[in-house]
Formats: sequence, structure tokens, C-alpha cells
Amino acid sequence: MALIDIYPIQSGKITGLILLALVFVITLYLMSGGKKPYVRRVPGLDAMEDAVGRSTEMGKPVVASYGWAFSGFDYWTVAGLTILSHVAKLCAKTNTRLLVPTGGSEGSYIVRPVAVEIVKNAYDVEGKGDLFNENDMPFLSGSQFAMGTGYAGMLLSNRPGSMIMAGSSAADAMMIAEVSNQVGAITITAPTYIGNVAALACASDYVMIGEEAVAAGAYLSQEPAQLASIRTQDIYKFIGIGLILLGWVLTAVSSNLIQQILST
Amino acid sequence: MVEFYEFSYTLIAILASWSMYATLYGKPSPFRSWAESSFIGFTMGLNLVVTFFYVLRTGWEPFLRGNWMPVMGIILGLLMILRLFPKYSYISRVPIAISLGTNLAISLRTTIFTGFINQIQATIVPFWVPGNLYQSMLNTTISVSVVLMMTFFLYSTEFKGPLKYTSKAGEYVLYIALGAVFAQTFMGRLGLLVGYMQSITDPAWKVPYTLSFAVIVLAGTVVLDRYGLLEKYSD
Amino acid sequence: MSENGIFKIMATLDRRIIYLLIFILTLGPVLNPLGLPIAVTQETVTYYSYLQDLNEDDVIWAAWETGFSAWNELKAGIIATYREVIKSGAKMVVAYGTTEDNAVFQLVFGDPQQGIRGILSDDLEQYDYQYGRDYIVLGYVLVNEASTSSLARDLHSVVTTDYKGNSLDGTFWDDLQNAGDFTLIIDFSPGMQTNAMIRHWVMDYGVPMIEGAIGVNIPSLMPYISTGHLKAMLQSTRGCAELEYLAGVPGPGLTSMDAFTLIHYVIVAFIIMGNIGYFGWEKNSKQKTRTAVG
Amino acid sequence: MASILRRKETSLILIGLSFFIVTGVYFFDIPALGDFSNNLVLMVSVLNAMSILLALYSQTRRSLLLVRQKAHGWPYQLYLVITLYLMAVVGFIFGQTSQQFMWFQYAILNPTGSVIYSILAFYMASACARAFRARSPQAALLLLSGIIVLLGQAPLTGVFAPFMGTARTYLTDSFAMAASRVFTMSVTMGAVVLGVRIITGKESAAIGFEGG
Repeated sequence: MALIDIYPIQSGKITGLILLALVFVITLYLMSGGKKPYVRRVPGLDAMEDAVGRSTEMGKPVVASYGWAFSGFDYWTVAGLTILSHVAKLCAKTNTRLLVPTGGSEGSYIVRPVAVEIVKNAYDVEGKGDLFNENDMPFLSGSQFAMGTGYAGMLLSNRPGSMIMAGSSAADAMMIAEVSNQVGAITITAPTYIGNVAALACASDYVMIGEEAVAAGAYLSQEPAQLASIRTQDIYKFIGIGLILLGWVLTAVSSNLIQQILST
Repeated sequence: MVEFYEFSYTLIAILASWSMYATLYGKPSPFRSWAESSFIGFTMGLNLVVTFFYVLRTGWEPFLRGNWMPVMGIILGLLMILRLFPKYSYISRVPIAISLGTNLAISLRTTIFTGFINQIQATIVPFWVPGNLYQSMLNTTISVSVVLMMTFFLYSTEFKGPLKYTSKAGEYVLYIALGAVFAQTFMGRLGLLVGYMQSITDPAWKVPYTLSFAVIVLAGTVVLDRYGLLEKYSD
Repeated sequence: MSENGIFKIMATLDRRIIYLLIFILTLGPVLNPLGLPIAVTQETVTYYSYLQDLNEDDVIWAAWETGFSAWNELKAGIIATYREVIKSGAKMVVAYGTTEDNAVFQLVFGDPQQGIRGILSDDLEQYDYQYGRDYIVLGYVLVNEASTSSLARDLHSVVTTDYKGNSLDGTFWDDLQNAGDFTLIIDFSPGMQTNAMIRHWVMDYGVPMIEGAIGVNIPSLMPYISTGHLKAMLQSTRGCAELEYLAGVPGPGLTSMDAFTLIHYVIVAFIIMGNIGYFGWEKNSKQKTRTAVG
Repeated sequence: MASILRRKETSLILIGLSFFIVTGVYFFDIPALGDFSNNLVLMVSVLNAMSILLALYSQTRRSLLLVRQKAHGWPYQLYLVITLYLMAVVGFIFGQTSQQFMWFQYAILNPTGSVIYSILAFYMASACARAFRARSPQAALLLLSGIIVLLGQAPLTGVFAPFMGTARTYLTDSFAMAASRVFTMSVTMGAVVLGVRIITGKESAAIGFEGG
């Protein structure tokens, strides 16, 4: 099916190579360019601010986590940490107690020190460094499900006004969201795979679907690398949409040119 | 007649399963704590043993046949532990770098095809399949839904102009999908529940033990709760 | 006022009642099957046709990745599938994807050397399906994406011995070089190396692959069905029961279908009740439950 | 030597080299590098498997610390460490396919590992009984498709109402599949972009700098 072969590129892999190389080029260009890529403010951010506000009003703590960090500093964890930093700033500003359960995987041993640093820093930025208490960031366990039960236990004993869970999570996120709902906390979650999205959408008050959490993180940090990633992904979505639309038109006139190009 | 081997592990297994189900009581419980620590401890022990044999077969044995590279994996793996000691953590950056670069490469080099290019190819389908109304409906729905939802997941642009409508439509389509996905996910969890219940009730000799252990664990939990001891005796 | 009360109860049903009902409805039919009929779906028919097409010339890469949890969900399908494989006489190379699969495999195939019998031991004897000649077990080799990819490229660089450390020289293993030498991949998995196998075995070598998927993974594996990477999928316990029905050997899958049907109906009943309660009371009350949807 | 290892450039060169060798042989016809690349991947598979030692060390250290501090629930931590090494000793002495080693797996790992996931059936049931309400157009759509698929999934339904089975298949094979496809594409691109960030050194924490 391949349209052309170019030695020494393996047959049928030209398009893949071009698309992969293009990601490098676009991302690097956007990261180094003078103008920061634009990322819109996602509704999830408002939901988070409302949730923290409600906790403050009720005089209850906020529980926020950056996830289980299964493979260390992955895609979701980086976003989760940025969101945690934002929540920490909001809490510091309003003198609301913040609890951060940490742990859950081998990767979490490595991520935790960075998370502590980030939260401490957030308090310092708001000039409330004295309010920061590392004991409010307990390491619950290095094992996934024990972290889940520990997390749920923390919700039961502290009865927070809101619970914000970003970053990578797995099956046990469902249990945590249910317990959170049971104790009456506003529950905001950011599931990372589609089976969990549907389940958590039912158990939570607000659910950040897909890359919303990542986009929220990029928006908050305003870091060129994170903004550029979101922009590059969008460009690829546009490329995808364009190819599909073009494909439809050509299919209608019985041509499979796009299919052939993609198989090249 | 059941062998003692099977009988003994079945009894422990039934006790462990009801202890785990004690989670549903909604409070910390010593039963749950016991089952959970057992789960973590035994799993790690198992992983240690089985992984050791994998490393032995794949890292050490090729070395005996003259291939020195896999054995480097063992050495670098040992250096990785230094990551936990701040003073020497810089040494661990070598294995981390090699592992990251290689893992990224093996996953990215193919995922661009299976996760992107092939998905687009599968979306470019004829809307009308002659003589097959169902397939035509399916093709149309899939293609249109994919495009609509892709516009809903755009973050670097405001939803203005046509995007305002397509993204809204995408949101509706997404919710239809989530309903279906929820049901499928539920089926899986339910299948596991029923399948597991079968394994502690079939063959029939297990039934009395299953039911009596259920009563024991439930009664134990309620009594401990009555005296306020649940929290004290759990972890 | 009393009517309001009923609506309120419907809208704010205690979750403990739901839990209890599910327990009863699971245990009841499992202890005392009702034998309700079931319908067979097209997906399972397609899956079964791949098993029926097997013959003695085929070489199967059998990935056992379930661990215990997915084993309990998919056991009916696993037993039915491998019974068909044994019947067909196709050669089979077994690889594990989790550390628990040694135990799971032994439940099904037993261990002839140690004299341990498994669920399929009778079939093994009936069709004279022997270890070493007809099937070999590599053990835990699908450890991570790197090992899955290495195996695809060069089987012998990764392992030369079986799961007990015995040499594989002189068996059909000698004739196999890379993924391309297999005619079918059968994978039962909660998602361990499934994607890696799609990427490195199916994508690169074009080996047909059929999958027994746990419910949670059905949606995320669906796209690979329509791209043709996966040829057929057995969907959770329901698909497994249908396979038992098609193969004509009733087992744990079919007996579990009663509980399956009843609980599904009860959940729908709860949802409808909740909505009646919502429109009758909650919509106009102050105690609205909050959720992400709506 | 130490000063070279401490430099970020060293890490980036190693990442870049291994990345480009392994991707290179895939896209280009470079026979000279083929074997080396295969061996590199195999080596990394061993290296990744070794990361279990990291978990083992961390878990043991943490548990023993809690025991020494007599923290709340410390007997469970002691028990955990004992079971961990008991299991390992049994495995190493009797072998990984021995009946002794299997006994613990059937007695403990089968029930705990299965029940921990099956509990989610209960949570999902109570969540959907609470959340599946026709509060808004979106929620109504979720409710409707959820109910149709749940009904169609019940094996009995298809016997007396075959159209429900068809409706279910239509919903799962079209909408759910499309959503899943969009997710797959998003996650794929997310992974590629993160890869770019790591290779170019923008994610220092991921390669062991800051806090490591």
C-alpha cells in the first residue's frame, strides 16, 4: 500500500517518522519562541477555587493529592503537582488547613520530597511559611491499595470540606471518591483512563476529563514547556481532524489517497 | 474427600476474603488491616522471588554464554538503589537515563502508529455501506463522534465560531459514551465479584465455612464497633 | 406529606441496603443456579471461529497475564479457550505476564511432573497433549514493555530454558525465531502487556491476536478491534459464558450468569427509583445531591 | 568521574543516545546497530525488573521505622515485614513452582487480590444509583445510554428483547469506541510530547535532578 519507499527508511514507516519528528520540531519551536502559547482557562480551575472557598467557609480542611505517581514524574503527576501548588496557595491565602496524602507506588518515594518542597514554597510565596506543617503531608504507604485505604481513612477521620485528587490514579480512586462523597466533601477528581472517567464522573462533584487537568496545570504554571505541550497536542488534534475530513471527502469520490499516505 | 492441602488454604482464603470485605463497613477494621498487610507482604515476597528468577535467566545466563550486555542490566539495577541516598544519588542518574531513553524509544516508535496514525485510518470509513444499514449507522456515528469529541478536547483555543457548536455537541456525545463505558466497567467488576464468590462456594463443601466466616467477621466488626475498638486495633 | 416521604426515601437510599442486596443476589444464584437462558453476541462468535480454525500446524503464543483477580473474572473463558486449543492439537508456548500466573496456570494445567492435577488434566490425557512435545512454558517473561519487545525480535536471546530451568533444546522451540513464527496470539489480561504486544508483536510482525478482556479494559481496547490489531475480543464474564455455550461445555461462566442478570436488573431498578425520587422530591428540595454529571 | 556524572549534560547525552539508537534501527535500515539495539532493550528489561529492589528497600525501611517508633498500628507493619521475607524464603528454598510456595498464593493472594477489585462493584453500584439522575441534558444522555447498555448486558435481556442487545452493541461499538479512540490519541500525543520534554531536559525531576 505504501506510495513510495525512500532508502534507508523502512518501508511503510515514512509518515510515522515524519509525524514523530514534527512533534520535536513543533514543541521545541513553541518552547523557545518569544511568545508564550495560549492555553485557555478550564472550568476545573473555578471548581477548585469554589471547593477551597467552601472549606474555608465551613472551617474544614482541604484534602488534595497529586496522585499515586506510578512511574515517577509522568505526564499526569507533573500536572498534579502544579495543581497541588495552586491549591496550597489558595489554602495559605485563606488560612485553610491543607492535608496532602502521599505515597501509593514505587515512584511515589521519589516524587514525595519534591511535593513537600512545592507545598512549602507555596506557603512561603503567600507569606504564611509558619503555617506549613509537614505532618499534614503523611506518607501513607508505598503500595497502591494501602494508599487507597489510608487515604479513605484520612477522609473519614478529618471530614474535609473538599477533596481534590489530580495526577495518576487507578481503580481505588473510585473507593476514595465514594468515601469522600459519604463524608460530604466536595469531590474533584481527574481520572486518567476512560473506564475510570465514567465511574468517577458519577462519584465526584466535578471531574476533569482527559487532559483538562494537564491544561489546568499548564495554565497555572505558565511554564513554556507545559504550555508548548498543550499547544502541540492541539496542533496534532487539528492535523487528525483535517486528515479525517479530507479522508471523508476523498472516500466519497472513491479515492483512498489519505489511507495510502498514512500507510507510507 | 478433600485433601488437607486444599482444605487448609481454602479456610484461610475464606477468612481473608471476608476480612477484606469488611472495608464495606465504612470504618477502619483490624480484619481489613490484617488482610491488607498480608496482601502487601506476600505480594512483595512473591514478586521478589519470581523477578529474581527472571533476572537470573535473562541477565545472568546470557553472560555465561558470552553475551555481556544483559548482565550490565543487573549492575545498573543495583546502582539504581542509590537514588534513595541523597549523597550518592547522582550515580543513579546513569541507569535512570539509559532506562528512560530506551523505554521512551520502544514505546514512542510504535505508539505513533497504533495510537495515532492507525486510529485516524480507522476513522476514515465510508458513511454508506451498500446493503448494510447497521454498518452505515455505525460508521457514521463513529466518524462524526470522533471529530466532535476531538474539538471538545482542545485547550489552546477559545470555543468561538463553529468550535462553539462542535465542542458542545462533542460534550453531549461524550456523555452518551460515558454512560456506555460505565456499564461496561461495572460489568467487569461484577464479573469479578460473582466469579470470586463462585470460587469460595464451589464445590459445595466450602459453603458452610464461607457462611460461618461471614457471620464471624461481621459479628466481630459490629462488636468491636460497639465498644469503640475498631480504630484502636486497626492500622 | 407521606408521599413526599416515599420520594425522599427513594432519592436518598442508604448505600448499605444496596451493598446488602448485591451480596444476597450474588450468593443466592451462585449457590442455587436458576438456569436462566442467555443470548450469544456476535463478538463471541467471531472469537470462537478463531479457535475452531486451529489445527496441528498452528503455533500459539499463549499470554497468561491475568494474575488472580482477572483469573476470577475470566476463568470460564480461559478454561473453554484452552480446552479448544488442546482439542485442536496446535502447538503452544505459554508466557506469564504477572508473578501470580505460575499459580494460575497450575490450577488449569496442573503439573504432570509433580503429579498435580488441574482443571484440564482430563482433556490433556484424552487428547494426549504433552509437555515438551505439544506445549512449553516459558514462565514469567512478559515483565515489561522492554522484555515483550525483545521477545518479539529474538526469542532465543531472552530465554533458552523453560520455567523450571530445564533446557528447551530439541523441542519445537528450536524452530521458532521471532514473533513472526507464531500463527496466533491468545491473551487473557487485565492490561499488563496487552498494549505492548499490540505494538511489538501485532504491529511489527502482523500476528493475529485475540483477547480475553476484563470489563474495565473493554472500552480502551475497542479501538484496536476496529483498526484490526485485535481480531476478536471476549468481553468479560459475559463473553466467557457465551463461549462455554458455543463450545457446548457448561462451566463456571454459565452458572454465574443468573447473578449477573439479576444484579444488572436491580441496578437499573435502583436508578429508576432514584430518578422517581429526584423528580418527586429532591428537585424541589434544598438537600440536592451533587455530582459531576448535571 | 563524579563531577561528570553530576552534570545534567551527561544524563541528557545518555538519554539521547539510547533513544536515538533504539528508534533509529526501527525507522532506518541500519544492520550494524540491530544487535546492539536488541541487547540494549534486553538490558533495560533486566534493569527495570531490578527496580523491585527499590520498593523492597523502601518498604522494609519504612515498616521497621514505624515499628521502632511504636506508631499506631505498628504490629501490622512488623507482620508485613515478616510475611514478606517468609514468602521470599519459602520461594528460594522450595522453588517457585513448589506446592509450599503455591499454598501461600492460594491462601492469601487469591482472595485479597480478587476481593480488593471486586469491592469496586459495590461502590460503582451505589455511585450510579446516586448520580444517574436526569438533572441536565448531559446527565439525561448518560443515564439513558447507561441504562440501555446495562439492560442489554444482562444475558437474559437478549433472549426476550433482541433489539436491546443490538442497541447495546450499537452504543458500545460506536459512541464508547469513539470516545476511547479520542482518549487513545490524546494519551499517545501526550506521551510523545512528554518524551520530547524529557529528551530536551525540560523535566529535570524525571531524570533524577531536584529532590532526588
